This record gives sequence, structure tokens and C-alpha cells, in this order.
Amino acid sequence: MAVLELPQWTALAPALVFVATALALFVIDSINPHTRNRSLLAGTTAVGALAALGVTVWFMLAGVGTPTAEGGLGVVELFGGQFVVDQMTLFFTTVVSIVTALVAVASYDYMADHTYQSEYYSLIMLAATGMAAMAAANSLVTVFIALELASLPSYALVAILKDNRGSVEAGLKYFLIGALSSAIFLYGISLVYGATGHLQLEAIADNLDGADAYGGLLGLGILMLIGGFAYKTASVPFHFWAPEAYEGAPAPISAFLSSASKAAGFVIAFRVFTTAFPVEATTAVIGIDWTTAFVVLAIVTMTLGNFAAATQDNVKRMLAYSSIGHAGYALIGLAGLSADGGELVMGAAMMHLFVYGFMNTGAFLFVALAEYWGVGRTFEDYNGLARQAPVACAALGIFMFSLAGIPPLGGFWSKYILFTETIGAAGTNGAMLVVAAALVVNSALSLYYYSRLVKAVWIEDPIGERDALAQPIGLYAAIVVAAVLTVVALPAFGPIADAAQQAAAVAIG
Amino acid sequence: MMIEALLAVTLVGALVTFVAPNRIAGKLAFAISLLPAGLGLWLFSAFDGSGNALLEGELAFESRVEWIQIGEYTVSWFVGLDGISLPLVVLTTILCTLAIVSSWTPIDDRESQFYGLVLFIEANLIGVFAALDFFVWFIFWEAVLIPMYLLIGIWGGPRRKYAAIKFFVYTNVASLLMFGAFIVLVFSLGDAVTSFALPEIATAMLEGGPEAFMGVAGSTIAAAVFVAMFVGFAVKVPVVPFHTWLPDAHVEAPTPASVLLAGVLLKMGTYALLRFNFTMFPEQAEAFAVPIAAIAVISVIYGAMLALAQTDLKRIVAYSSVSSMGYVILGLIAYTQFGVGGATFQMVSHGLISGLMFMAVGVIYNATHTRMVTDMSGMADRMPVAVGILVAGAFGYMGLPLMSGFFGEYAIFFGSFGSGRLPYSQVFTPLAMFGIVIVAGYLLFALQRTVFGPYHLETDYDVGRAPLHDVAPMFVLLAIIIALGVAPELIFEMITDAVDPILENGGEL
Amino acid sequence: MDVPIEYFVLLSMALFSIGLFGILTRRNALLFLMSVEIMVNAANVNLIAFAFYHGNLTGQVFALFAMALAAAEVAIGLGIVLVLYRNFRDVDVTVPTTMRW
Amino acid sequence: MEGLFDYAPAIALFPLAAFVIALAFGPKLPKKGAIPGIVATGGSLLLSLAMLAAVAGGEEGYYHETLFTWAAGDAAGEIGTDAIEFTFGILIDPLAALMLVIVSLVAFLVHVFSLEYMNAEGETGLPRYYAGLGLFTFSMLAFVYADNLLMAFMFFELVGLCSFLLIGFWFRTRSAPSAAKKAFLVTRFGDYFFLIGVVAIAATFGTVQFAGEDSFVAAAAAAIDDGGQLFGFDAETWVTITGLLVLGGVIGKSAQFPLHTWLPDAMEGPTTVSALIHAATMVAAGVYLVARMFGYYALSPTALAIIAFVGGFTALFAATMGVVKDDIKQVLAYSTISQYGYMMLGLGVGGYVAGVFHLMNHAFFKALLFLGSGAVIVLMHHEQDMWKMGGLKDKAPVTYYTFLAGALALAGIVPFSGFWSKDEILYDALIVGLEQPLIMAAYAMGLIAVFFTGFYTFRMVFLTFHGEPRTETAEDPHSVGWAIKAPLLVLGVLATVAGLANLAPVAKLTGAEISFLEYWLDGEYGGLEALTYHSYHETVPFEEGAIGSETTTMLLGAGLSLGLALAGAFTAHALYNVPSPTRHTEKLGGAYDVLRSNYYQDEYQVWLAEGLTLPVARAADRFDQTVIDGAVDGVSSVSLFGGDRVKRIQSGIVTNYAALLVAGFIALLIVLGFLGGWFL
Repeated sequence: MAVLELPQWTALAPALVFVATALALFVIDSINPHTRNRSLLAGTTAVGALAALGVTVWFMLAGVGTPTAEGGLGVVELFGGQFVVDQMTLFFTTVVSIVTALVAVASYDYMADHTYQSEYYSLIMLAATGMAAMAAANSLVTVFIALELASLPSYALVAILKDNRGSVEAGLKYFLIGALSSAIFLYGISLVYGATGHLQLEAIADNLDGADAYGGLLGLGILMLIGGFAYKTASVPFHFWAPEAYEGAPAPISAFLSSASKAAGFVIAFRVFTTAFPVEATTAVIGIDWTTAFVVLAIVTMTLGNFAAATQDNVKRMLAYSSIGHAGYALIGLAGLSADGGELVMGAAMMHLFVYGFMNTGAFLFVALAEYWGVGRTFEDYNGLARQAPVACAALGIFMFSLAGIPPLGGFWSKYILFTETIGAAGTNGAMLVVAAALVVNSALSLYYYSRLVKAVWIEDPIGERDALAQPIGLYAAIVVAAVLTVVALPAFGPIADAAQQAAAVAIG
Repeated sequence: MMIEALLAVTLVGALVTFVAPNRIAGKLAFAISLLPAGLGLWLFSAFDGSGNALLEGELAFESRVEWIQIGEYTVSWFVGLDGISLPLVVLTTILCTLAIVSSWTPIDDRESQFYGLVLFIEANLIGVFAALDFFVWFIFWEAVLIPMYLLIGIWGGPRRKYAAIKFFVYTNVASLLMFGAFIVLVFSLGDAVTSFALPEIATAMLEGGPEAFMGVAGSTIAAAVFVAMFVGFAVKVPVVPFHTWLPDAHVEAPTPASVLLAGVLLKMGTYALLRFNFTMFPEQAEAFAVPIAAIAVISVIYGAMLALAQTDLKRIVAYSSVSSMGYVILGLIAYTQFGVGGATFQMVSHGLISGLMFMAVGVIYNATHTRMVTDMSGMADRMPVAVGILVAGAFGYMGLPLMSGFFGEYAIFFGSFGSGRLPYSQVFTPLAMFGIVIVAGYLLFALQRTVFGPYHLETDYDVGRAPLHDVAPMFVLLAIIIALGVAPELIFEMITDAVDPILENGGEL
Repeated sequence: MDVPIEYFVLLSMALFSIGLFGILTRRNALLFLMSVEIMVNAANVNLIAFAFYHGNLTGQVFALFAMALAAAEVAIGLGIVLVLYRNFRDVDVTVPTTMRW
Repeated sequence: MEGLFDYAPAIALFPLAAFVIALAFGPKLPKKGAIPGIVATGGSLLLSLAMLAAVAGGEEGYYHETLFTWAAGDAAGEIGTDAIEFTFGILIDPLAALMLVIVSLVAFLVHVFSLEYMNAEGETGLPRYYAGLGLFTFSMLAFVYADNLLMAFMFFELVGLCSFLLIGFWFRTRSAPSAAKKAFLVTRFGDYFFLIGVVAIAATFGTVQFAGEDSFVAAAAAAIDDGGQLFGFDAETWVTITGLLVLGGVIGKSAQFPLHTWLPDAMEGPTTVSALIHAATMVAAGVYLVARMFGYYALSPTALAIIAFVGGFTALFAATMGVVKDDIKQVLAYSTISQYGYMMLGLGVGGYVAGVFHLMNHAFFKALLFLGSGAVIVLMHHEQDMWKMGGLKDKAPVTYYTFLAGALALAGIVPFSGFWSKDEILYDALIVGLEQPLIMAAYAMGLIAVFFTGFYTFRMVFLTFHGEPRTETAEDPHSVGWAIKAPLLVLGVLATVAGLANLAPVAKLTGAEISFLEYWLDGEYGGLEALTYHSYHETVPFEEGAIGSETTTMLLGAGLSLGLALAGAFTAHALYNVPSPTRHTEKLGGAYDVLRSNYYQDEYQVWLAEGLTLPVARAADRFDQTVIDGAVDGVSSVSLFGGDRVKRIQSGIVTNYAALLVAGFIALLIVLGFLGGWFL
């Protein structure tokens, strides 16, 4: 129980490691301005991310967050409950740090000839810090600050290719929608505060009954909070930034945002709604079960995402829409909360976000590789890549089939367990049956466009001649690691499932 | 552990082949595939099981390990063989070995990947028949899609992309439907079930049956689930009207893929029908007996009529598969020992015979590069041996006595004619039997036009005798077919032993 | 304190709506930014008013945080507007439409 | 003697071995596999004769042994039984023994004949030919001594396969494969009903044994006695139904109307094949099957009457068609159909002995005639048109006289074998017919057919052998060797004297004990009680009448048929036995076209296949491609179109995004607000 000796604040170690790495990068940059020493910078970033990962895993194993009843160290509360470190925190921190590490390694090649190396990496680290903080935030204050801490660097990262119109346009749209959304979010917070007089989540929950008079106010506030989360998780109707941002941003950043940032968005959503707005109590006040909103959002989001993805020509954009679709899947986790076994649905959603972490990252990193090769952006441009780069394309096949939920890959478990639990929840909440049906339709459709990409690289013959393709070490390493993780996740899914389900159970309490 | 060994050998072999140089891939894959084939025969000789795997039977080579906990349900790695699955496993191993040999000639591009995929598909097929936990079974069931998609897509004919995607999406949608239905069943079984182990679920079904779920009465649930699962499997079988993916897939697939598709993949559907619908839902099966029998008869006659209209040899065989599968359905719904046993026997027998047919057609195609009946005549003049085998196979398909096909069909007819469970069985059976006339019609018509008559060939290739390694596998198949035709008891005994418990649940002995 | 809380809420809602209106109508990036600021300040008004109403300081403190973050946001925003101008020779947010559908 | 029976399996296995050898090593062997064939069939012949002796000599007098279980399982038979075994077994009783001898003898002779007929021509694919013959002989012999219905069906099918392969022997032509296909398909159509019958009988009685306590015949008899219901019919009706279903196979194989159309086309095969398969043995399989399970048919007067009527009708129907054929083999083909009609007639009226008797005689004289025609074809350098022949009498005496013997037997001229058997059939038909109008009609048709038989037979003889040679090939024909002559001589003798086996009329007149075949089939020398003539005769429900005394009836019938036969012969003599005969077809007028085109039987059957079934199939295919598959593709295209529309809302203009975002938010707000009642 080594953790016990440490002071409480060390529970935030993962976030601290991130921020430390960011500062280290600044130091390096200030010692040697405009350094192009990529291996040093990317190395530091990767090491930092892996360190954070190591710490997180260590905490998990040490039993941080595991209820003391089960021999764990119990949930660690910091700063009067402004931050909390429990299994959910660690679970999502794991996702964030893994993705960050992969992205850092991949950027080593992708950003090779970029002018502002150290800024790039330190921004990534700061964003990661924000996300780690989101995972731990336990008060609307910290939630908002962490959210902004994650968002602001992201804006910059998306637009970092200053002379690339796509990047800039992406950055602009991302920023504008983001600003609008955060304004709405902030206003929502203010309303909730008004209704309950508190910002700390437990406190809000305790004071819900006092807010009877302001049911409408509270309801509006909650709805605005939902808006804020919807923006962060790229869910309808706050998703409009996503396709452009993902398409225009540097591919590693797209991976970073669509995996880590999305996961972080979900963790705050999970935490706020499970802790601050317990279903029955809230329903009593605002007169309606807020899961209804998520049912609608989930269905609309997954449908819109998949249908729009089906007919894309640009691979990156297809992946962008598909990530909207997956946001829809994950939203089911919140939609099912009012039903018996809601914690199982949420757990399934968390598993999905976990696996999605590396399979989606891997997919975007393959796009990064393709951009590195300069083969072009459309499906046709990808034709016949498998003949020249079988390993990378095999990895792509793994990612695609895993995203489609075809065994024997990690994506299978998360998707089908989600499906299973959705049906289970339907037992007490009929709306979930509609969700399940939508899930079937959408995954069938998703099958079409995922396999379309596999078809392009494996089946089609290349249009015209292509000269030999380089094998950038960093990108390859990242992709292969992601692929291996995706495959290994199938047999080794037991721990993931247990962790997610426990975390969900504890969070709901 | 023998089954694990079988799977491991095949999977490792697949990996090895995948990275092997193209030059030796074919021979290497053959050498590797001898291991599972030999192992399969060993299993056959060492088989010591009795009874039905789902109904408290004595399993052979059983092994069970807890894997994943989903809510209160346990998923465990649970495999074992009984008299129904063992013959199919052996069939798979043998057919795959022969398919590999038969593809030495036609496959001349990306060999290592091709043979790797074939071995991969073999592993999954073995898994499908050996698995006894729903999730394990479903993983293998779905995992078959990936290699088959690629086999058709990469090495297929002109419209291969369309065929591949159609096969992929169509069958997967069916699987989703079936999966959802089954999960509903599991949840509606309530506390009676705590794992996804099929025996447990079967017992719960037969003893308690589903409780009300989502406010729907248990009996309604059972009926709905039965129908949904029947449809889901019907696509895989396929039976009219869900058959349209089959001819496309067959026509475009390369010979060995067709061999496996017709030889084993279709059997997955009927096998699943037997395992799930007809083992777990005896009452519903009886309730729906008439419509199902009607579907069976329609499949037989309609499929045969379609075959009659074709001019592409592969399409002919493909549609005749639809027709033959109709017999199997009829035998299953009859619920007599000869009916169900004969159906199971017919699965094996049809696997061998249709495999033989596709190989023979493939050999002719290798030489002529056409499969159009109208493009050739008098092939017997140039390739007497291959044609001789084709004719033998055709007569096997027509159910010539002393070949396995005859026993399969005879047992089904006999079993269904006397069935007390199937109303109007004395009407349905003769109707279905008329298929044996039509099948003779279109096969002989095709033979007359292609292999007999004066030699003529539209495409300008000089046709000579087929190489030994093209003909040898067909001889092996022919030998097995005749052996099973002369002494069906070789496997019929163990089949009936495994079938009896099914019949005891409302069936008749 | 005799100004009823409702007035503050109405005021903030008015501000919020004005900001929103601005966002929907203005095409100039800078005006877009300002509108966002107005919305944020609407929220701040709320926070402070409610802090007063509830008699705890949480809201006021948070308002300070919010302002700081808003400032940071504007900083990033201006940076993006700069590169926007550099690439598109315009600060009209409706100009960049190279990516759509 | 009993020990001999243990060698019974070898009777069939010898030819099987020959088949394997010919297939595997044929090309390397001298004579391309003829030798093993001859040895094997010879062996079978000797063993069969031994069986004959064993049946005659043994105290048990029959052999009934189950060799191995093909498949066994549980099945709820309609009556009681709950377990069923499908086995391979051997049943050798007088009938089977007799048939074994006939089959193996003809097969042996045909093999010998082939030595010259086939090998001489430098024919390719001879191993295939001998393999085919071997496989056929195996299947036929196995069929003959099959002890149960299913086994019988299986080998019934196999002989069909062999017939397909051998008819299609010259596969490089267009006509042969087509004829082979037709033969298989038409018989298959019959076998479809046969198989239903087998399945039905098995499902009803839980057994398919021909003989013994647990035979389905016994079970059926029992069922009829206690008058229960079988599958919703009363027992006798059900027996009739199943019996008729099985009869479907018989009609197909024995080329009875309306499934006779394949046999004439089957003449595309080598003449030896026609002799062995399409005259003497395989076609006999149908009739033999009826005789084999005669006890079953005996239970159902309806079935018997139908058999008799079909037989009589076919006899006349085919004979008339034979009258106008020019191809010597065609004439023989139609006469074959007609003769099997007689056998059906005989069995149908309960004349078990008569039927079997004619079966035997026909095997001899028809094989003789076919081989004879084969010899003629050799003489004529593969010319089959009788109008191109003539005057071969002096140039090929052996062929001529043997052929003549066969012709006399076929025409039924006393004292040749054909006369005795045919006359007996007609007599049995007559005596039953006197009581049963339907049978009387059948008898009448059979009687009229006698005239036509006599006519076309001698038309054939005269056109072929008499008169002046009408072509130069007929001037100096190719010579034939011993391998052709020997079989002709053997069969010639048999055709002449085989009648002695059962001189029933003489016996009746003189009271001498000389109707040996009857005693033989009656189990006097040994056999199973249940399968004897008298036990059948008791079961057969027909009562018999007579014109005056039995003897007068007999003499009357005999005289009538003999007279008609002679009349036919003399008509032929008058018309064609002239130096240069001419076609007298114009005398027939319109009837000629009808006969020439075989009553348009082929036309409508071909129409059924190609005019009806094929278009329907094409329509089904179109339906499948457009409607069913269209629906599948429709779903995908619709969803893709939907996707294409959905993505349009991503207009690329950020202000619109903001607007849509707010709109969406407000929509959500309104919905939830109303549900939650926030606006109150």
C-alpha cells in the first residue's frame, strides 16, 4: 500500500506528470529555442505520457478507488471534493495517456518538418493535462476549467499548420463552435448554481430538493450542460465542428481529439450526471427523466454519423463521421441510466470508449501515414496500398473490422456487450429497445463503409503508378502497437470489462 | 485440450503462411493443413462422447474456462464435441486441405495471403462447430466473415467487389438480428441462466421457458425469438427468399472459396438451426412446422427451377445448393430420428459433393477460362479424367445410390414422410422429393451441353489433361462420398446418438 | 438587498440572447468573438447574482475564473483570426468553406 | 448343396471386379478389358447355374441372408414397429435363380459378341465400354437377388446410370448424349414415384423386406385383414396407392406407356448394349420387380387391373408404331416395348408363371434379334436402314437362320418359344377377362397386337434378308467371325426350344406333367412358401371364367392368336417378300404420319420439358433477379441515398452551424420543456 504514505495531492499524479512534461518541454525550448531535435521532444512527450500511464496503472493495481470494503484504498477526494480520484478517473486517464503516447510517437514523423516542434508537443501535453483533470474533476468549477484547459490547446493544435488553409479553417470552425458551446455550458452552470446554490457535485445532489421552485431553471441548466458535453463528445447537435476539425487538423491531432478528447468529454458527462443529478431525485424536481434527452441524442447522433459517413469520398472525413457515430454508441451509456442495470450499460459504454481509444487512434494514424506518403486523401487514392505496405494495411484492416465490431478483435466485445446491455436495459425502459434497433441498423451500415476502406487498400488495384513507400519508424511503431492492442483486447477483455463495470458501479454508487 | 490444439495449430499455421514467401506458400499451407486434418481424424477415432452436447450429453474433448463477466452473466471459453459437431469438424479439416491443393493452379497472385486466409477461415469454422458458449460461438461465427470477404474480394471474378460486400453485409445483418433475438431470450430467461453456456440456456428453455420481458408474455417472446433467429440463420443457410447473396458470392469467388462456402459455410446455418431453433424451441418449432416445411419445399423446388435457368456452371451448382439445403430444413422440421439425423448427414454429404462439384468446375475453368455452358462442348474429349469425376459428382448430387447424397436424401424423405410432428408430411415430402427429378434435369442438361457432344470451345485456350494435383483432391472426395454412401453408419450412428435427446423433447422416436 | 433575483436572471438572459443573436447574424470573426464574450458575461452576471442570493462566495469566485478563461479564449481566438486573415485575406467567418458535406 | 449359397455374393462381385479392372488398367490390357469381363460374367453364369441347382436340389431350396446393415434407427412405423433397419441382403428363390441365369447368360454372350463387334472397329474408349458393361452386370445381378425393396431401388437406379453411360458411349455425337439424357430423365421420373413408394412402404410397415415373417407383404396382408387405417386411408386403398407408386418406376424402366419414349432413342447406343440392357435385362427389371413383389400387388385388384390394362394397351400401341419403322433397331425397340406390355398384361391378370415365362423367352429371342441385327449392321458396314438391305439370306446364312428363329419366336409362331409364353399370357387374360370387362379390353388389345407383331417382324425379316440386294454394300457384305456367330447360335437354339420349359397347353391336353416352369415357380423343387405361384394365385382376387370347358377356351385362344400371328406374317410376305419391295405406306394415309411420329408422344414430352418447364424456370430467374434481389439492393441504395442527403446539412458555413446548433438545442428544449412542464 505504498500510496498511503504519499500525501493526498499525489493522487492527481497522472495530471501532474502531464503538466510537468509540458513544462519540461518549455524548458527544453527555452534552452535551445526552435530546437528541431525531434527525438528529444517526441521522446520526452512519449516518456511523459507513458509515465502517466504507469502511475495510473500502478494506482489501479494498488487499489485506489476500489471501495475499502473490497480491500481497496477507497475513493480519494481532494480540495474539498473539487477533485476526486476513483476507478472511473483512473480508467479514463489510462485511455488518455495511451492515446497521448501513441500520438506523440506518431508525430515524430508526421510533424518532422514543422517549425514549432516544442510548442506542438507541449500543447499536446497541456491538452492531455486538461483531459486528465476532466477525468478527476468533481465540481462544475473544476469541470469547466479542465474542459477549457483541454479545449484551448486543442484549438491551437488543430490550426497549427498555419499555412494550410484546411488546418486554419478547421481551427476556426472548431474554435467558434467551441466558444459558443462553452458559453452555453457556462450559462448552464450558472443556472444550476442558481437553482441549487452549489457547484460541487455531491452538494448539488444534496440540495436538489431545495430547488423545487426553480424546476424549469434547473432543467434549462441541465440541458445547457448536456450541450457542453455534446460539444466535447462531438454529439448532435453540437457536432458540427467535428467533420471539419478532424479533416483539416494534422492527422495525429485528429486521432488525439477523436479518441482522448471524446473520452474525456464522456467522463465528465458520466460523472456530472451520475453524481450531481441522480435520476429519481432530478426527475422529481424537473419533472422529466433527463435520460430521455440522451435517448434522443444517442439515436440521432449514431444515425447521422453513420449515414453521413457512408457516402464520403475522403477517408479522414469518413473517420470523422464514424467517430460521431461512435459518440452516439457511447451516449447509450447515459441513455440507459434510468433503467435497471443502468450501471452495466454505462460500463459497456466505458469499455467501448476504451477500445475505441486505440482502434480509432490507429485508424487516424494510418491516415497520418498516408498523408506522410502523400498518396492523397480519397478512397481511390488509397487503392492497392496493401501491395506496397502490407503490414500497415493489415493493421488498417484490423482497425476497420474492429470499429465495425467484427471478431476476433477488441471492438467486437465492446460493441456487442453494449448491444447486450442495451437490450437488458430495454427490459425496464422500453425506449432502449428503439436504441437497440437503431444500433443494429447503424452497425449494419457502418459495416459498409468500413469494409469499403478495406476494399480500397486490399482489393482494388492502384490507379496509376506509385513510387516505393517509406516506412517511417515512429508512425509504423504507433500503428503496429495500436493494432496489437486492438487484437490482444479480445482475449484479454476480462480485466477491461471488470474495471469498467466496477468503475461504473462505484460512480453510480 | 485437443480442440484448443487443433485451433492453435491452424491459427499459427495461418500466421506462418501469411508471412511466408509466395513461392512456397501453397505447398507450405498444404503441409500445415495436414496437421489439423490428421488431428481431426484422430478426434474422430478417439471420439468417446455420447448424447447431445446441449442436453446433458457426454462431451468429448470438453474444456471450459471462465473468461469474462458481463453483469451477472459469465462468458466462458467452453468447447466440446458431440456426434453432431464432430463429423462437421472433420469435414472442415479435410475439405480445407483439399481446397488448398485445388487452389495451386488457379491462385497465382499474393499466394501467401490467400493460403493464410484459408487456414484462418478453417480455424474459425472448427471453432463454430466446437464452441458451446454463445459468445465463443458467435465470435467464430462472425470471424468467418473477414477471410471470406477478402477471399472473394481479392481473388474473385469480375463482379467480386459487389459480391463480397453483399455477402459481408447481408450475412452480418442477419447475425445482428439473431444475436439481438438470442440476447432477449437470455434476459427473458431470468435467474434460471447465469452464463451464456448453451447447455445451460437450453436446459432453462426446456424446463422453465422465458418469463415476461418488457411487459411481453414469455410465450410471445419465445415465438418472436424463434422467428427472428430462424430468419437470421435462414440467411446463412440460405433458404428462399434470403438466398440472393449466395449465387453472386459463389460465381465470383475463386474455386477454393466456393468449395469452402458451399462445403462448410452453408452448413453453419443449418447447424445453428439445429443447435438453437430445433434444440431449444421444440414447441415453437412444432407451432411453426407448416410454414417452415413450406419454406423448405419452396427452397427445394424454386432453387432447382432457378438452377435450371442458369447457363453458368457455378451458378447452377450454387442454386442447387439452395435446393439441397431445402431438404435439410425439411428433415429438421420433421423431428424424427431419420429426419434430423438425415439432415445432419446431408450437411456432411452435401459439403463433400458440392465441394467436389465446385472443384471439378474449377478444373474445367482453369483450362478453358470460361464457365458458360454455351461456350464449350465435348470437354470429355480433352480432359476425360476430370470430366469423369465431374459426371460422378453430378450423379452424386442427383442422389445416386451408394453415394452419400442418396442416404442423406433418403433418410430425410423417410424421416419426414412418417413424421407425426409435421402436419401434411405426406404432402410436403413428395413435393420436396420432386427436386430429385429437376436436379437430374438441369445437371444432365448442363453435362450434355458442356462435356459431351463434339469438342468445341469459344475461348481460345488449348485444353489438355488436368494436372494430377487438380484431380487428386477430387478423387479423395469421391472416395469419401462413396464410402459414406456404402456405409452411412460410419457417422450416422453417432449422429443419431446425438439427435435422440433432441427428439425426446416433444419429438418422436 | 431589495432587487428581486428574477430581474438579474432576466438581465442575464437578455444578455445571453443578444450575444446569441450576434453570433447568428454577424459574419465578422471579431464580432463573433465579442458576442461570445457577451454570452459569457451573461453567465457571470448570473453567477454573481446567485452568489449574492445564496449567500455563498462560490459563484463570485467562479466568475473570476470564468473571466480569466474567457480572456484566454479570446487570445487563442485572435490568434486564429490572424491566421485566418493570412490565409483567406478576410475575417468573414463564412468565407472558409473548402471542407463541407 | 446348401454350402454353395455362401458364394452367392460373388455372382455380383465378379462383374464389379471386372468393372474396376477395366476402369483402372483397361487401356493397358489386351482387348481393352474384354477378357476380365468375359471371365467375370462366365464366372457369374456358372455360379448362377450352381444356384439354380442348389435351389432345385437343396432341402431348404432357397437362400435368404442379410449381409450387412446399411442404416438402422428408430422410426415410428404406421403400424406398431418403432425400429427399422435398412440392410443389404440376398434372396435367392426359384424366381431370382432363374433371372440370375438369364442375366448372366445374356451378359456373357454379349461380352463375347462385343469382342468382335466393338473391338474390331478400332473403337476408342473401349475400357469405358467394358467398365460400363461390368458395372451394369453387377448392378443388375445385385438387383435381381436383392432381398428388400430399398436395395432393389438402389440397384434399380444404378442400372439406370449404366444405361445412361452406355447409351452415351459415343458421346462425341450430338444425338447419343441427348438420348442418354432422355433415357435417364424419363426413367428418373418414374423412379420419383418409385422412391415415394419405397419411402411410403417403409414408413407404413417399418420394413422393406420382400420375404419372410417381417416382410412388408405379410404386414400389408395383416393390415388389410384387421382393416385398420393407414395414413388416413383404409388399408387396401393405401396398399393400392403405394403399389401404384412403385409401379411408376416399373413403367419407367420397362418402357410402358406413357414413359416408353426413351427406349427407341436409347438405340443410339451400341447394338450390343441395346441387346443386353434395352432388350433382355434392364428393361426386364421393371417387370421382374412386379413379379418380385407380386404378393403385394396380389392384395390389390385395382393395382393389378391397372397393370394389366397398361400392359395390354402398351402392347398394341407399340406394335402399331413398329409397323412403319425403317431402321431395323427401331423396329426391335418398339417390339421390345410391346413385348413387355404382354408381360405386364400377364402379371396383371395374375398370370405369374406366364409373365415370368415370357420374360425368360423374350430375353432369349430379343437378345438374339438384337445381336442378329448387330451382325447385320456389321455386314452392312453400319447401315441400319432396312431399305438399303435385302438379299442377305444367302450371303450370311448363320445370321439369317438364327435371326429367323428369333423372328418366329417373337411373332409367336408355334412351336417357337414365343408362342407358348405369349399364348399362355393371352389365355390367362382371357379367362379373367370373361369376368372383368376392363381385363377383357386389355386382352383384346393384346390379341390385336399379335397381328401387328407378326406383320412388323416379318416385314423386317423380308426387307433385310429377302429380295434383291438394294445397295452395293448389300452386294458384298462384310464377313462376321465366330465371336459373333457363336452367341447367335446359342441364343438361336434357346429361342427355338425354350418353350419346352412350360408346355402348359400340351400339359392340359395330355395331362402330362411337363409344365416345369410352373412347378419351379411353385416351389415344387424348393422355394419360400409365401413366394410361390399357388399362394399368389390364392391371393389374387380375380375369379376366372371359361368359354365352354377350360380346354376349349384354351384352344380357342391359342388358335386365335396363332391365326392372327400367321395372318400378320403372311401380309408381310405378300407385301414385302418380293424381289424389290416398295413402301406401302400410302395405303395408311393420315394414320402413317401419326404412327411415323409415334403418336406425338415425344413431342408433348419434349414440350413439357422445353416448352413449359424451361420458360417457367427463366421466368422464376427473372423474378429472382429483379424482385427478390432488387429488394436487397434497393435497401442498400436507399440508405446510401439517405446518407448522401443527410451529409448535406454540413454546409461548410460556420454561421449555419451555429444556427442549426441553436435550432437543435431549442427543439430539444421545447420537447423536454413541455414534457417537464418548465414553462408553467
